[in-house]
Amino acid sequence: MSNPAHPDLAASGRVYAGERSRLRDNISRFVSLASIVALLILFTAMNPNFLGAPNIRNLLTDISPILAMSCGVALVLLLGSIDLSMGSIASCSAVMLTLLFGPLGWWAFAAVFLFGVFAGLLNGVLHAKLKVPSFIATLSTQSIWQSAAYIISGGQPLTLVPGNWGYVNWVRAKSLGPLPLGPVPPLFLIALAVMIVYHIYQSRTGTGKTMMALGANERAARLIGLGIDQAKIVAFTLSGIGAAIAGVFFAVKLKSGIPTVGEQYNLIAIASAALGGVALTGGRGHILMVILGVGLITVIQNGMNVVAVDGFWQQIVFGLLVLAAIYMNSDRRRRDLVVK
Amino acid sequence: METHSLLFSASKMAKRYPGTTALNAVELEVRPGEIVGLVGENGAGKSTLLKLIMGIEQPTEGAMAMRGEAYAPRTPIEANGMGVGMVFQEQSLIQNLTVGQNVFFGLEASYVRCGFLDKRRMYEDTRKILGEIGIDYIRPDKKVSNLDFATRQMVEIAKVFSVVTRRNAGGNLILLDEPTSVLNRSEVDNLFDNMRRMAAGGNSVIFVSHRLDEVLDVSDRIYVFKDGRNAALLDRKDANEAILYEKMVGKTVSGEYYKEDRQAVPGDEVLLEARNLGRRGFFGGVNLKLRRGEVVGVCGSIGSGKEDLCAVVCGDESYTAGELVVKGRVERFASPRQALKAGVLSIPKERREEGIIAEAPIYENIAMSNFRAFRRFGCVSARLERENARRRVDELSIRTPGINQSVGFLSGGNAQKVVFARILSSDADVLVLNHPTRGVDVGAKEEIYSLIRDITASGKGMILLGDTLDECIGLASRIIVMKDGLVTREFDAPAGAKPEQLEIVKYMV
Amino acid sequence: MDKQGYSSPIAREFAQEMARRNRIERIVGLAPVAILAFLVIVLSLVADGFFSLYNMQSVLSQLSIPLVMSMGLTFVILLGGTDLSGEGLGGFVGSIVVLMVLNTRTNLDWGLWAAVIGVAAGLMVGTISGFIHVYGKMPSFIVTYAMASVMAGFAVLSYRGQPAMSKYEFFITLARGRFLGIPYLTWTALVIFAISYVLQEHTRFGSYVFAIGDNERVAKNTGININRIKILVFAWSGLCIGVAGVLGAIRIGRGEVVIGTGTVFPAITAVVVGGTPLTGGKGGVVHSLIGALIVTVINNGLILLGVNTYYQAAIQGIIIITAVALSVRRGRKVVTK
Amino acid sequence: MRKLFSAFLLAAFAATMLTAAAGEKLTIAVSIRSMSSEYHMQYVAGAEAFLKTLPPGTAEIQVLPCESNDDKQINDIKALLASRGKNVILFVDPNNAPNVTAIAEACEDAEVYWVNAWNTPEGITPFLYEYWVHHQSCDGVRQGYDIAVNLFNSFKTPGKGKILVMEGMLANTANADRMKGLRQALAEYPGIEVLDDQAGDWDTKKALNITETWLARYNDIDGIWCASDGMALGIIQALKAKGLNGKVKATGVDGVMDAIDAVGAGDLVCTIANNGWMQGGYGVAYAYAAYTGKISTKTMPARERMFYTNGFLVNAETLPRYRKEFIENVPVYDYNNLEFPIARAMEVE
Repeated sequence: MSNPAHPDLAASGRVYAGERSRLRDNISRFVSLASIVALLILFTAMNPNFLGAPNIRNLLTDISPILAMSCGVALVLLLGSIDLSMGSIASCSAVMLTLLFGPLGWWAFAAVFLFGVFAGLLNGVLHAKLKVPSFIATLSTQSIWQSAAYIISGGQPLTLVPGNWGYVNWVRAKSLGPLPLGPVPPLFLIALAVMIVYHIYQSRTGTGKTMMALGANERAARLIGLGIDQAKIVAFTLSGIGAAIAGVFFAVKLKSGIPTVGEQYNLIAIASAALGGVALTGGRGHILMVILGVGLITVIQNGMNVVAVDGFWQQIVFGLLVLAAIYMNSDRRRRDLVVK
Repeated sequence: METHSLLFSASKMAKRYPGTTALNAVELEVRPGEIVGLVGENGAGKSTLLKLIMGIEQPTEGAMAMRGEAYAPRTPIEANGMGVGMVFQEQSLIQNLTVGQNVFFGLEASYVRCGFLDKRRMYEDTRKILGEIGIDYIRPDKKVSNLDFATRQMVEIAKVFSVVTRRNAGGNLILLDEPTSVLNRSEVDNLFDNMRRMAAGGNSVIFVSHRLDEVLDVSDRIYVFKDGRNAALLDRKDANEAILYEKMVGKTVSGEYYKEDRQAVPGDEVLLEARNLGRRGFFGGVNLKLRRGEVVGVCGSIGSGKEDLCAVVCGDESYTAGELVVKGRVERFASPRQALKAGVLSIPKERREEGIIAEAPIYENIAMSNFRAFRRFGCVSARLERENARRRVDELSIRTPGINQSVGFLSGGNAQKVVFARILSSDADVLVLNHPTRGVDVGAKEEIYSLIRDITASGKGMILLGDTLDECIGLASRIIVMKDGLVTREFDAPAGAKPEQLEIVKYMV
Repeated sequence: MDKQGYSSPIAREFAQEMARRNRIERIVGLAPVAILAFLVIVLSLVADGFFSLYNMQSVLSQLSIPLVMSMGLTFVILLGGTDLSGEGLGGFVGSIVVLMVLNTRTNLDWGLWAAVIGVAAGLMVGTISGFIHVYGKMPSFIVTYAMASVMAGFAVLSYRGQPAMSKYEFFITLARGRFLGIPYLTWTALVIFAISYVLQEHTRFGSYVFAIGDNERVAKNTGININRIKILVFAWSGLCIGVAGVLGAIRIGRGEVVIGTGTVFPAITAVVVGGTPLTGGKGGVVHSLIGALIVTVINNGLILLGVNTYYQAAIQGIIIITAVALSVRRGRKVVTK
Repeated sequence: MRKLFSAFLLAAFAATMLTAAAGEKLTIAVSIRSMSSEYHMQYVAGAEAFLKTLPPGTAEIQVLPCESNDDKQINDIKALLASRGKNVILFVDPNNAPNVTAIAEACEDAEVYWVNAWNTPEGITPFLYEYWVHHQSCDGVRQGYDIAVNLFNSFKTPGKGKILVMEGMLANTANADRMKGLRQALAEYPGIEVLDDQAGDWDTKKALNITETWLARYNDIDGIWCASDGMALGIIQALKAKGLNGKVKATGVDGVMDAIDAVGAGDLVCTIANNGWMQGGYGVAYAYAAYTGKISTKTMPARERMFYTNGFLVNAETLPRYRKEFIENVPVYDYNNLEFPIARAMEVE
């Protein structure tokens, strides 16, 4: 806060009332699991095919791009910051991938990955070094990458020419070499890998732990000797990579490079991370739990089609279910928690 | 001005925090129209008593009375209602509101007509209130953020005065906690005139300050506090600085308490040297050498610049003059992280705000300053962290249900030990301790002192800002005294030939 | 004691240092005005027709909706929160208002009452959002995001895919008419600005919002009812979105959900570029007026210069990030989230 | 436990919103951009008209709005296919052409008959897929060309003048086709000078803002080529504010009711009624015919699998005829005559 105003008052407000073991933290995680289970039961009751193998495959495919983005933005949310540029980075990546298959072949994936690194790095440097609020920094880079997507694609939605389908047919593979995958699509395995890598990085490396620490108390993290700017830049870079991977998923899944494909996913990814228990004010949250938030939103969207929610009511039901899920997830026990 | 009935009285006041006793059986009486001075070392319980009177915190024991009736406020607003107002050390004005809005914050009811605030009338009344303490040159419509520190302090005093005298002009109690630290001479004189005018109007003032000359100048009676107890009550006419020092300081605690016998003889290798170090506006001309195994104590009152010196050494602030040499290399730290790389690490003063990550578990907090030491195949291994944590918890006898416990839940003393465990787990060899035993129970204090001895014995150097003068003398082998940003005196304090507190205090205050 | 009565040279340096920091703070505070002036000057030189009377009037009428939205958002951001509900709520109010006046679809003709009901609906939804945010202890970002989706659904439901065209004479004159050269829509926006200014400067509510934004615990300890103030802030934001929805419907003469889409983020940008940081406590409605002008002038200028459509978004982003980067306090210890 | 109970309660609340429960009944799915697009809702009305011709209770209609989100469109379709087994037929207006491949593959896997309207990428045709009954489209390029020519000829000196170009959503297939048509027209009319080209994102208020700014810069404009009715209505609002409606000509596409009225009022030179009712109705009819085996994709003639439908160019002259044929008496289509909608076969280059 701008003025410390008699710390005695502030300090007395911050006393942690009573015993708050880490278990109570976990209860809120199981709540989002409980709400998913409740919805699964309900939707299956209404239409048994909901849990049929094809729809499980659909659910897991739909989860993949949002999961890649949500894990990225979850790291940024841990800092207490926000990343609004994921949508455009994903769109730009989808367009690039479609174009680069021709000249680079399999290396196109690497090139798009590097683009994700660069885009995330730019956000991190603008925020950490120039001290521009992350809301504005990422909102501005969103419009920059949106323009880039238009320019690269020449204003046309790009089709992946059949000649290059070879690079993307693995998406529909039903087995990983000898191992039959059943309903699990390859995209989901990659998304899971991203989640696990991001979780390990956040929980088991110095920079990763710094992200959580500085989100909880940046002043203390600085004095403890943690690398604040480095952690911020890496968090935004990983978020950029997550967005690029989501862009690759869109391109590979839709066999197209559409410059506006990722536009709507900024807020969905942030809502998913929040539903997964990541606090928007930073310092609280668990990467592995983000899949619960993403799963919940995907189950809602998919379920509404399976049980034929009337077209006019879909947006209303979606909003109400997100509100209910967040209500059950919010931490109402700590009286002194300031919720902005 | 002797009137028999007391305006305010507090008897057998006690305040115990888990593990520490801040106040113990304290008596205080204030007659109407009287200015009572309150002096004592840091941590003597002065601020705690004011907080109890203001209703910010509730006493563990004891009773208070205001104008003869029982008085137990639960919030500052209740206290204001009963005619008790306080000016805080750190200002509580809202930066973005104007002076008038601040003075009448929360009390605008009488100026509101059908929802709209009659600002003109409010500002007129503000000008009158400011006039009452002689600062009506301040424009009521000016934003507080555009005022300098001293003016803000005067506005805060005017506000408290207006709140307190709202119901009845006389018979109120105004508490001033270190109001003069940012004022210059003319402003201090103006403040004293106002205090005297308030007293003349039948109100009473409790004036807390570390500047004994000021207290002597304005108070009718002076209470001296020591370690949360009444140490002395002196009338103005039979009090002078020497007596006050002597009462404040009381008997020097035996050397054994500070483990004086284990005070290491400093090695000759100079770990850190400050050559004419200074930071514009905060301190200047500091020369000090820190050798291996040596503890250099820095003494001084609030605003003497000692805290800013610590901030510069540990890389939290930059310096604008002189040189800081660490292990022979001139360093200019951009952040505490760079300082840590050069082997300099600090224990901050505000433990909860600056020393620990409250939500993180103990084992993570302990490892936070030195992740590299717990790395296995590129990752920080939780097992190594936990092992180290278990070892440190036993070593420092930290009382905790388990090492997974969030540090936010530990008592003050145990949390401080976690910070020490973090320092020990890092390979820093120059430690900057900023009030390491502040708000820690007596038992934990002793453990920390022997811990400090172990650390110096292992060859690390320490710059220590003692919680009390006594602590500084007891632990340090060299003492530097600072006042208003400048070094006023240096003392050698080898084991067995410790300087007297009296001598040092002369240069401090 | 030196001549000015300071106890030591260090204390005098400290006073000078504080004075210097205050000066910088005030200069940085004026950055948005300088940026607006810079943009207007450059555009009037480079883009022909920028300073023409007609373009000024079209800038003023294009300013009306972002300005009204930013008025409500200013108070929300001063609290340190966010309000995304405009994306759906604006469209909802616009749609139901057109359905209630003389229009091509329904046979209702309630005249100005329709606008009053619309704005009241906005106020109600804003209050509900505030209530859920405060008593549900849920982040305002997520509550208003979900509310935007709900209200967008109700907007489309109101006209079931067949947007109505308004034939209400008074709305048509409002859309085109001018008074003293300033379009009626802009007058409405300026009225909302005036009300917001009075709310901010001349009511207790205004100073309490600043206090809560500055340090919520200090405000709580001075005994003000924080929850009530927060709900009032979201109610006012809902009302402003309602007004923006009505203005949107009047301007395009049709009631459809698109009235609200894409209005929230430019409004938030206007507030932040104007000088109200997202952490709250500083800034105000006057700053947001300047911010709204900056955002509108940028859009207007880019079109006047005939900039290629692909590059417009990028240029807009670069200008905004430069504007904010100029007016940000750097300091070592400054924590920007 | 309280939380788990409230979770279940909430889910039950969501259930009350639902209408049709699943069953063997045939589902006619219509996948469109959004429920708030008047033209796309004409598809739904057409499908409902076809539904009336079937014995009651054989099928019900489910609309899949994708809110211009390409990924959501494919997800919604796949969710539907996975939940309805075989008894579903699908009418799709793809949000962008390149997504057709993924939709085709999904329907092929689910063995569900579907029809596609408007956009398909080069080289991706129904002939490659057994379950893709047909691809119908108005000729977006020709429509862009037709409205341009109509606009140019409406000028004081036909074929000569200055125009402004209001595009739709950048990098959107429908927009790209119509722009291609405009460029062809511009090549044939050298006398036409394009002053500026902006994108209105199919959004009425954005088109209005852009036009207001244009009018401040250019004062000798003859016409504004506009890619959709929605944006055209915004342009007309701006022109009316300056009293230029009628003098500065404008065009639109989609045949939205308010645009038809604008042509009548002389504010709009022309629009093209793509007759969503016919497209939706016959599209679903074809899919239903394939579903019931009346027709087979293997034996259908090429012209029935890829054909253009006629848009109805509505301008001052043709307006009375359009009103008579489509508004006074809503056309009743004989859905058994599947040849009716085919204007001409689409030659596969």
